[in-house]
Amino acid sequence: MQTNTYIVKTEHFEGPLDVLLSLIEKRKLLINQVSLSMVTEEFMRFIEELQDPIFIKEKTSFVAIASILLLIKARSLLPTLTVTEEETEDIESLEKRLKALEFVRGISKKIEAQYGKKIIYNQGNFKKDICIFAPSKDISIANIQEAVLRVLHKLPKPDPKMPEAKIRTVVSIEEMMNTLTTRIQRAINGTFSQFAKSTAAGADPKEAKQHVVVSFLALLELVKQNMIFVSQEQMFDEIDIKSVTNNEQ
Amino acid sequence: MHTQQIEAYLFFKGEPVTIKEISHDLKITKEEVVDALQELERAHSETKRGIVLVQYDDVITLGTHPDTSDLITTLTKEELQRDLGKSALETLTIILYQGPITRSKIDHIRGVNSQFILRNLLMRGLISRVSDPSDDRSFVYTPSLDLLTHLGVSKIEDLPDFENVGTTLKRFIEGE
Amino acid sequence: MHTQQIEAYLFFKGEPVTIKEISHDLKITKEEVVDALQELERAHSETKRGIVLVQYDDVITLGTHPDTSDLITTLTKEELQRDLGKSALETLTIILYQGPITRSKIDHIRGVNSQFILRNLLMRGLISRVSDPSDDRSFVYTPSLDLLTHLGVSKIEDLPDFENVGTTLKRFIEGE
Repeated sequence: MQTNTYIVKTEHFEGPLDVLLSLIEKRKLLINQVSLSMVTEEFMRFIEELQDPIFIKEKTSFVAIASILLLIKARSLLPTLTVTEEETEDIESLEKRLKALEFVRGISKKIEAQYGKKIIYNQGNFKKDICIFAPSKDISIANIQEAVLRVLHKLPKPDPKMPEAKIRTVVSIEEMMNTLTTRIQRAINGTFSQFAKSTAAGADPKEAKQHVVVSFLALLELVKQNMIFVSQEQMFDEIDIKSVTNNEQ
Repeated sequence: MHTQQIEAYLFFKGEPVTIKEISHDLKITKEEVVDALQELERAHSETKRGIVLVQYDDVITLGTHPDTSDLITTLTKEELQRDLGKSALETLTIILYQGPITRSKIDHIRGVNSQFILRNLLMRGLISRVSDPSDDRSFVYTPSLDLLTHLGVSKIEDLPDFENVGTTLKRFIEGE
Repeated sequence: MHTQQIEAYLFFKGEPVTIKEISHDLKITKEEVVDALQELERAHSETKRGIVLVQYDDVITLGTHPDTSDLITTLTKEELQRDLGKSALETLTIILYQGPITRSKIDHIRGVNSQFILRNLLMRGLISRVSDPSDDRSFVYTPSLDLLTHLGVSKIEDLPDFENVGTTLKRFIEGE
């Protein structure tokens, strides 16, 4: 029946916060900026795989969350990256919302455990003894006709508008990536074209930007973990990447 | 004791039951039923209750206290004369144009639960309820003949725009 | 006192009624209704009754005592849909502890559009939608009496840790 399709739609697809929370819970992490930056790549991969046309509209809200995540990650790796006040608010609000959702989930487990266990039942059958024909004054063809219009008017529209809760919406992944790339470049005062080119090779040009940013963030992660050594002779020179071998440590 | 169970049972049933039925459903002996009923009657008379046990021979039901009969008579009259109101009219309309129809389909079209409205429409004899031929655990609702007569339509197809409305609703239910 | 009349009235109605309706039909003030309901609740809890008063906000009905649930469940024909699913449970939890609440707040906590799940819960009669008192162009969602009865609580305060959870959630929603 039709109702089931509603359940499927909402059950299987519960939005970006749900996905993010599952990723954090899967790794048994606490909700904070560190854990958020850790699950960023996985989250980006999830968006890429989000192809079902039914969910295209939902994609906007995923992109909005993704842009906050990338910002958190970029900032943790590049302390020189400037973040606006509004962005700081977005980051804090995301953390708070995730904690709220996690809290609600915890309580909802208790509700689930209690649901249907000890039921208070309504009074059973309708009282048959007063079942006599008792039409009211407002039963008329004219009123029935009006009621028809109301019923038809109130049928749910198949294509509801998507209200986006407080987080500013970003038009597309590309746009978001463009902006972020510029900012990162400014922050490190350099370029990383070769690295970017090599990782983006063969990728759909539309997705190239995304690869660049994500790869670059991954690269920075490695630097932070002392896995590789990065040098740059001069401003705007190529970034030289060397792996740190064991015997050098 | 079984008084609590019996009171809940009678309340849920909402129609007269025999001692035999109670004994069967509660899985207790008839003597235990009789004892519990006496206990329940005592409890009802001790506290100033609005609900009392009504017994005739071995048939039992719950009813309103005789002291409240004036109130109940007035209410019954008022209830049957009162206008249906928008929600009930809409529900009635759906049953007119789509009956026989199950409650879940009505709920689906209206987007809200119609349990109590259906009860009210049934009580007023505007609709009737029969077992769903395709699933005898549930019911379907149809307009009563009295209702059609009252509306002055000799057959259901005479309702305004019957074809179109019917088709639109049907299409919605089937999820197109 | 009016407890007897009110109990008879609720029994006669057999469906949820508001304090306003009781006050109107019984021709007594709302304060008198509230007092009598408290008295009735006390009387029900003192004696081992099979019937309880279920209340949410200003809506009231009578139901069977939760302790008799096992017995009545064996008698009922309508199977309770037990599978609520994750999003339904989340949404219900928010509405239970924070209702009346607007859709946009629910959406904000869940991070997803709740339109479909709300419609589904409305259809199942687990929640109700009423006009927002602070803005009558929009709506707020509240738990229905059916939801409370399925959870076996006769009033919302009987939910697990009602006070604390409510306060914590409120802080989350309002962002401190």
